[in-house]
Amino acid sequence: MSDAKKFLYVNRKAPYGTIYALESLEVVLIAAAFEQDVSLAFLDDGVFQLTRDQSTDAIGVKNFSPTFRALGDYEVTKLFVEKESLDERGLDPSDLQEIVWEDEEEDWEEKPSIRIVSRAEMADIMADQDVVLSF
Amino acid sequence: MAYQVNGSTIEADEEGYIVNLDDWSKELAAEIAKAESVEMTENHWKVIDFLRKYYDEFQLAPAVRVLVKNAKKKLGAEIGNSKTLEEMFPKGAAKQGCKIAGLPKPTGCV
Amino acid sequence: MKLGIVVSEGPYTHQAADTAYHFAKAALDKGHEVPRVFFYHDGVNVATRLSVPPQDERHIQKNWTALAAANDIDMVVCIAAAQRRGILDENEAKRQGKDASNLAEGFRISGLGQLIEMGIECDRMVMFGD
Amino acid sequence: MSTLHTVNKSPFGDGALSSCIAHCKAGDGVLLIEDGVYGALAGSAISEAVVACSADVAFYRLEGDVAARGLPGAKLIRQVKPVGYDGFVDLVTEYDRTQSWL
Repeated sequence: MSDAKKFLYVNRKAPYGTIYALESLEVVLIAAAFEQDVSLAFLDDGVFQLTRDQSTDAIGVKNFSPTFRALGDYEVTKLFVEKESLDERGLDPSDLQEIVWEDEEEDWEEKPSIRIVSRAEMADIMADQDVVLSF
Repeated sequence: MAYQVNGSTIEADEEGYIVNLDDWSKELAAEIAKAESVEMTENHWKVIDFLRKYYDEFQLAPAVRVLVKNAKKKLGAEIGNSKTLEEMFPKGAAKQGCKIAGLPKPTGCV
Repeated sequence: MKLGIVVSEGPYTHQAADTAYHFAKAALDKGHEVPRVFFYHDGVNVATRLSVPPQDERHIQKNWTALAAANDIDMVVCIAAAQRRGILDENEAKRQGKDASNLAEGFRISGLGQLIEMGIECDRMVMFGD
Repeated sequence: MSTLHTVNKSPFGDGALSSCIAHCKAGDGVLLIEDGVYGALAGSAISEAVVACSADVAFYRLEGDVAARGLPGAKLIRQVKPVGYDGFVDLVTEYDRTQSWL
């Protein structure tokens, strides 16, 4: 992994109103095959992508929120969510769906993929990347 | 193109993927497999069942390496290895498996 | 330096495809390489050859086609995004059973892997969108 | 290791510039392009935040976009420096990475 680049996928938009969230997820699923160091950032309205209980039957649009739970299978295990963005929107980490990955090295122990970080930590994460893609 | 199942016609695209995912049934899967020259064994059905459950849970047809990894865990190493899966589905376990399982056509993204 | 460019918004509605074009030109003028431009989201609509803007407006697709031809730029249109929005080359039109194709010269349809590859191989990547 | 941020939306209808400023680090650069150039207006609701941030972050405005929108030079924040497309390219190469606040 030493020559792997660090890729950060920045999600700042809410789902369904526009297609960016869905097409961002499609990029991440493909990116996972390239053995780079992949992280996802959710801030501003992007935190709305991860809320529980999304049900799209009435709007006739595909519900892609369950797909986030498959990311662990794709070895995408770092989903950074900004605490201030949640706070500003009256959300709490418990309003987000649970997303886990199985650690092969620890007997497939399930570990949380969502990591709540402060705005300052998010800035550090952004500054630590080789490539930043925004959606 | 189309498949005939129990006297009804099921619409499919040029490559044999069914157009309406709700049309899927085991009888239809058997017809698709026949058209693909895949002889369905018990193990084939296990993989098809796994693919449908995976799609139900995640709204996603798994990439082939994810299929192999999960099949190993859920169905055992005997089926869950890329060599066996390739032999079972010569045109690609993810691609051909998904076609028979009635999942969306992969967009061919990589 | 190798500069990769992503255009992720549609032409005419949004300025992104224009800004990206001026940026690419300026980069090439300065002697940098622009090996690839990747079109995603509504950005794939830049690649239709059926666009007919009024004569007193810029022709975004033709500008890109000319720039790419003169500078050997690989212009890649994301297949998944293109299929949703009805941008097809001849092969795809046949594969999908459609009666026409509309991909302009100089563009090619390929997968998202080309975007990741560009990120790996370029020294910098710049995204233009909304 | 520093970042060039690009912002292409007016700060008066969108939070991109505020969010960008909140995530900038000392030594970073912020380039205002397209409708983002409205963020260069002095005496606006956001100009104080821009001026305060410009103490350790370099601000730039894409001149073509400023001219297209008829923003009077006298009304622009003096710390936001003008660049052309060639200057845009230089900034991209001088900073280690580019992050677009789309």
